[in-house]
Amino acid sequence: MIVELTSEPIDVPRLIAHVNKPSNGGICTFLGVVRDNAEGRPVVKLGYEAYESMAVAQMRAIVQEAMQRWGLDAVALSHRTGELQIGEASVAIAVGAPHRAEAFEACRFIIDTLKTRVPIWKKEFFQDGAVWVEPVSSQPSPQ
Amino acid sequence: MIVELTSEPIDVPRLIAHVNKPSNGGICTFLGVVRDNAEGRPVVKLGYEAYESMAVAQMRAIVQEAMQRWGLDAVALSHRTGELQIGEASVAIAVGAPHRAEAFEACRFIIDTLKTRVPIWKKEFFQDGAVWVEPVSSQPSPQ
Amino acid sequence: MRETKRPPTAEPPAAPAAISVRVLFFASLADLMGDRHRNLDLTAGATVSDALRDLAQGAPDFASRVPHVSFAVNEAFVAADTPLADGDELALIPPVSGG
Amino acid sequence: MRETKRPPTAEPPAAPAAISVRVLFFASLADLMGDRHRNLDLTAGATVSDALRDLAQGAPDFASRVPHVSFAVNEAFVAADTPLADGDELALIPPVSGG
Repeated sequence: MIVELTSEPIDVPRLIAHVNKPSNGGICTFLGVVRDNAEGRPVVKLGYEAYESMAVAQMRAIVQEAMQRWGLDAVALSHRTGELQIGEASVAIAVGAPHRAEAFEACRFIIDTLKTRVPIWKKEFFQDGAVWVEPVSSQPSPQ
Repeated sequence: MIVELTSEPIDVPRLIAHVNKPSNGGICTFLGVVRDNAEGRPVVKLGYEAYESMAVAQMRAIVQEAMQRWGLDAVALSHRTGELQIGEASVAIAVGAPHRAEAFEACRFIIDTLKTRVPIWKKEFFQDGAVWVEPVSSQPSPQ
Repeated sequence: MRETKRPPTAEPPAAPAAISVRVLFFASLADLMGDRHRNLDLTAGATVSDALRDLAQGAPDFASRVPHVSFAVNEAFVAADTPLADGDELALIPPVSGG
Repeated sequence: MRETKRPPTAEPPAAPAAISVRVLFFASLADLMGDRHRNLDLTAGATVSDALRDLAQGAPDFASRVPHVSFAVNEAFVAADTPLADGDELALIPPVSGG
């Protein structure tokens, strides 16, 4: 299992290689990349801040839940921190599974769950200012 | 759009780069990789044969259908031919979309549909022989 | 994408007494037929099914495979009762297993 | 994964009259509070809510943010009525937006 926060560009081939085990027939990968706009408003760059120790613990818990639920032996999850330019990956997930259904479902579960309860925050920089993104729907709660 | 058959190893970063447009926020990738077994029986290597001209035309039609259905501007699809070793990618799909739901759904649609109607055949090589894989469920029909 | 590649007919010609089609075999069917393609002469108006009947002669195991085979004429999937034209490329497509 | 990092209590001590917790602020809350952390002295038995009440003093916009904030004690999400212990790390977590 790879679970990491990194201030360096994410090495996607390394994540894919990590989950490419001989028993796996399918690998699903998801990359979140920095878009040039936020609901139409031009974005200059993004910044990501994390409560690092807890973020890694939550990411690990999510990956472990996915591995158990879909019977996986290989998952990699990397999230960037700091400043990112348009087109850079902010998050990368790679899931290997014997068959493709499990790979797709687990990969989707990981990104969806990450967005609801991993303490990481995104700041959008516009030409005339910056805002922290705080989705109304994504408020973590005790579990 | 990248749609190709290739006898060389698939360059996955090139496919991802192709769909990493500034307007896209999510990239979903699927790789089919050569497993070391077929329903438990050890596999030595695989061979892929294609009706090349028709396979490319069908792949292009599937990609175009996905791009129209999910409103995408960038999809890459590459399929190997010839002999492949354990761990090599036989097929790679990269789908970029403004949001992740479309990226996941279109990527899944492309691999599922490819497996039902693109004229490509897989030969499994075991230690004591080889067989063409012919799934009973995947017989293309006129459309 | 699926247009057929039949030669243009500038003037309505008299129906030819015979047509020639090129048949392609793949994967297990290439193994069975011992070749990857064959030129087949058929009477005018012959369908895919007629071609299959011809191919079955001299290939005892061929007929039993036909229910599992799909057909493409000039790279478009067609039904078995589709008429063939001179110069058509008829591909016999065993169950596919790409991906 | 979620074990709390409270110091081991070799012998049952008398309840301290006061506890000290370290509060962490992130993202918009760090901007609002003008800092990324603060040490807070509370009476024994104080809960997360009690800590929030203290923090609201001198930060006029803080109280209106509280309904949108989640709480973690020693890296595990907790409810607002959770009692705090001496040495706890209390993180105030605005709506997350990673990914």
